[in-house]
Amino acid sequence: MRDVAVIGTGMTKFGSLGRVTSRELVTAASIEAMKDAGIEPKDIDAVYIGQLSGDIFEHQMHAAPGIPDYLGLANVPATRVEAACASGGLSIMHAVMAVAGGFYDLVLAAGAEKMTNLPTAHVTEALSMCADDVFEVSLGVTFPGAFAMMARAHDKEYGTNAEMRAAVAVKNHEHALLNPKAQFQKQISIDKVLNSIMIADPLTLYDCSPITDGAAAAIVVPWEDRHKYEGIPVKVRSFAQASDTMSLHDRSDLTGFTTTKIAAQKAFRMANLEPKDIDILEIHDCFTIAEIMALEDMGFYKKGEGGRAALDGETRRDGHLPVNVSGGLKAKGHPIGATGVAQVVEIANQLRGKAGKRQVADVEIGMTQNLGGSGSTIVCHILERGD
Amino acid sequence: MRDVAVIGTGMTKFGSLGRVTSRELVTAASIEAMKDAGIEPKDIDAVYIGQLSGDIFEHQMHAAPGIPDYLGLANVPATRVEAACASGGLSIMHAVMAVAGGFYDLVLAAGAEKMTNLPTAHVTEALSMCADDVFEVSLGVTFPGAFAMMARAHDKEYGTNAEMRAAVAVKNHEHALLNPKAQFQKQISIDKVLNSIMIADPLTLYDCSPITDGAAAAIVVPWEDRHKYEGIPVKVRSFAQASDTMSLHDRSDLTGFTTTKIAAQKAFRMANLEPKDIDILEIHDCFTIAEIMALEDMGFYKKGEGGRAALDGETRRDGHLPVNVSGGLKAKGHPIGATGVAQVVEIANQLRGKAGKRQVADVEIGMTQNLGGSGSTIVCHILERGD
Amino acid sequence: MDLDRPLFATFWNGVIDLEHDSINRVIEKYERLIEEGKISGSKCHACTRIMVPPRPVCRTCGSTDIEVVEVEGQGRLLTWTTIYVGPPSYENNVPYTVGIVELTNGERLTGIVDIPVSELKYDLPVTAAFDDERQGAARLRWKKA
Amino acid sequence: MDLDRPLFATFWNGVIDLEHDSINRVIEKYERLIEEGKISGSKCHACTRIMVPPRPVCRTCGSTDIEVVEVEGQGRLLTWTTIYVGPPSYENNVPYTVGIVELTNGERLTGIVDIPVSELKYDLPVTAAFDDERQGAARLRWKKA
Ligand SMILES: [Zn+2]
Ligand SMILES: [Zn+2]
Repeated sequence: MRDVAVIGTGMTKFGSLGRVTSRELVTAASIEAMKDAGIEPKDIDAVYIGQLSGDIFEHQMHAAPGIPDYLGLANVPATRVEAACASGGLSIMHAVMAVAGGFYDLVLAAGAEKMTNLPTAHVTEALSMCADDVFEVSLGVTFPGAFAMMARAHDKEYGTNAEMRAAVAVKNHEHALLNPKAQFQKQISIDKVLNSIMIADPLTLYDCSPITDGAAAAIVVPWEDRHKYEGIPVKVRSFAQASDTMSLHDRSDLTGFTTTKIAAQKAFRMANLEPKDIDILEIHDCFTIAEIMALEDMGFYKKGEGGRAALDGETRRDGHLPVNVSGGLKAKGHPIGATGVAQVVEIANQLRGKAGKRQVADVEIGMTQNLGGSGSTIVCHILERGD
Repeated sequence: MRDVAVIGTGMTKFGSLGRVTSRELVTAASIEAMKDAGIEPKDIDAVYIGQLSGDIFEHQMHAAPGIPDYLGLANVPATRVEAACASGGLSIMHAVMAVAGGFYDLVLAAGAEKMTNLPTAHVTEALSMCADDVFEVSLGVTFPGAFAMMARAHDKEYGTNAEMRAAVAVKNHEHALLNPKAQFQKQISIDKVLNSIMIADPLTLYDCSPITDGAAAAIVVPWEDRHKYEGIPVKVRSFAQASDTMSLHDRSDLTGFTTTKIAAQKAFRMANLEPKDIDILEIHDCFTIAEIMALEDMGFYKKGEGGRAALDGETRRDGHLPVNVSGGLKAKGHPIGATGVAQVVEIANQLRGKAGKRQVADVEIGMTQNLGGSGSTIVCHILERGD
Repeated sequence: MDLDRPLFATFWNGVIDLEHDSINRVIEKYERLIEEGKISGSKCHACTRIMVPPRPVCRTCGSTDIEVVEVEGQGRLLTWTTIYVGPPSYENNVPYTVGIVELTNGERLTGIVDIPVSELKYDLPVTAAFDDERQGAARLRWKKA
Repeated sequence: MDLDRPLFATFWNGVIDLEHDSINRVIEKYERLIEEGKISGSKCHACTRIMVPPRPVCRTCGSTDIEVVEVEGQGRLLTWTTIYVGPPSYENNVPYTVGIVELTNGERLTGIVDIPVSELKYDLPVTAAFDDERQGAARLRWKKA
């Protein structure tokens, strides 16, 4: 198994992008990533794309071959991977596996979603389909609803409260102020979160990530080839994927995700690292409670300490463990298929010193956690600044 | 890169299977494959599934983790791959890559679709979404329509005709008579094909594969581990994937698929084999013309000879190159995501001498060709009987 | 397709009579029983565990020797949420509450909670009821025990 | 969602004014021109190739220096089919004919063929026309030249 490097990253503006296809968005993000790496389309050996549902959102399936097509490449293998909101993480992971396994020497890993074509109720319906249709969705369980039930279980067990959750939202919005590609560029307050409309009790509008259009892309090559390309490479220290039951009610613990624990432990083991070695994190904060639970499940905080950490500012950009400096899903936006790729893009850019105004000083090792459905899929990556 | 073996296969009955989820279908096919290999669910390291669209057909996305969940496994990585009707081929290929690359030691590759929930017009709409939505689908181009335009181009260039196409349908229906899991068990005649209702001129109803429910599964392990399991192993000699433009009009040749040529050539090169070395073929005959074009593009016949070959019986089970002995998509049925897996299942069973009444004698090397959209994705595998 | 009516509500009322039907249709069996006002689970004949909802393979021992059997619809409320933004199929029902209930046999099941929000609390005893307006698994409602 | 009306027909009529919009919105540009009864392609400023329909990257030279320009709507019919089973959005139109046309500049484009089937033949000269009943790319129809 070869070591692997990320040598280029790209991302479109995230937001409500109007009349445009996800294919055009991926093309734009890919061009940016290729320019970053100093390569041309013809250098690409294979393409992966993470996408939740072109069919529901864009009346377009079979998204993968559309990408080499639009990049002016013919005949390059192109594969779509889907695991709900973890689709992007699997795109990166399969690109890494394809290079690590020696199958290809330069792979484009992309992710995209074009969600704002549909009204909110229909997006709610589409996202709910990532849970168990028969035993959850048919009974009216929504995606926010599933996380709201977990939030209530977490509150009972650990005394987590709405203010702690709100602190996550406030922090991530504050971070997004420094990210010109983030969907939101506005400061919010804890009061604003607490007093915004209720979506699924106890989660309010500002506990939830928005509906977003956008794409992200990364270029992956063998570590030994890294100096053939421009810029500072980033080494992929590890990758890990784990699954869990589709239905929440089939899991013994409702206060966190066993999947996150397993995927994080696998990622730490493969990299021979521990939580204390991680300088910066991008966490799947589809809802504020998700960031809290992930930090606990990954081993960065004890169970019940994740909410306090946000309230105390420990996970702010200037705290001792910066989390979601990009703005996270919460404020950068959450174009489903793009999210897992955008997390790796942010960590890679931070490690390469290319994060602009939000650059965190002296970060060498970063980690991502990408979640699908109500935690039925988790994908983690650990990245390290290379030489 | 390690050599890889297929050591177990499973498949549900294909047809209109009533009130059942694709998840239950995959579970049934997987149990059959595990029993065939003599393994238990807990032996599985990872799962791949090919599926076109759980969202459109079953109101269920995120199909992958539902499989280990239903197999009573927790936490095993599970990934859905989608490339239209080539989704199943990519499921097999990614399982093979995952084992070949040393990432996992026992992978379940499955594929499934549950299509008969929807009326025909809606299935037509869903399948059309695999072509370019903006420049083809919005103009009323259907999946049969795209192949009909290619058939007409092929007719002009090579004098192929309706009778030759019908001979493909007659042959594959005849083969399916010996396959108890095939959707159709009825003999048809050339006249019946010619006189059935027109779907997209010149393709009639019997030129088209049906709407089908079903699932298939295969168990993939390192070649060096093959004797740990029951039964005769099958060696994966090669795998190959290629893409093409989404729109037919963006391709210079309308009488065949450049993608098929490229994927087949890659597969032959990787296996160090030539067309003359192949004893048995499973070809993506979503439409009769597709089988004709594939046999030409893969190098088994010169351009323009594929139709004559069917008419002359050369590709019958008792001909010198048996093609689609399973009944093919045409008569075995075409549950989209299952198809590419079912092709590998058929070839593996033939090579292992487990094909029941339709067993072809003395077959050692077989090949599959799985097509997505109007040829925007092609996946080929070459398999060989092991020791 | 109409998102207002979830596709999966497309019921099939025919009879499958395949020569060798190896598919354990646990969902259809659950839905047939819920039409009779019964909750069901899968009983493993190898280790006797009953799982709710039913599944085709035993999570405890891996056996596929599974039968769908009726179970008691009594339990306690583990967690719940009141949903204010629902999918189109529930837009006339907002706000509505869903919750996860632990049955007396230790298994858990999600359903609509048909109890005023002010009366909801952790571990509240509940009992299964069935909505005549909906079909299949969507019929389940939790009422006060 | 309603399959009778393809989702992608959801038009967006706003204005994007992003500080750094690096996205080449070739489809929106094509659709804006087709609303004016014009077919368009992408002109590559690096190698001068014009591709129809427009694309964000030149297939010949890989350049992204692409501008959407009007092209002539004249050509010849390469192949066609008459469709008898259509999607719900075309169910009131069956049978209808679609075909691939090679334009005078050598590029190719698919559209509804608005010519009696009995008159269709390979290489028939055709000219672009536009359907006022449909929107966007779906407006294209091929008529006899
Ligand atoms: Zn058991
Ligand atoms: Zn050019």
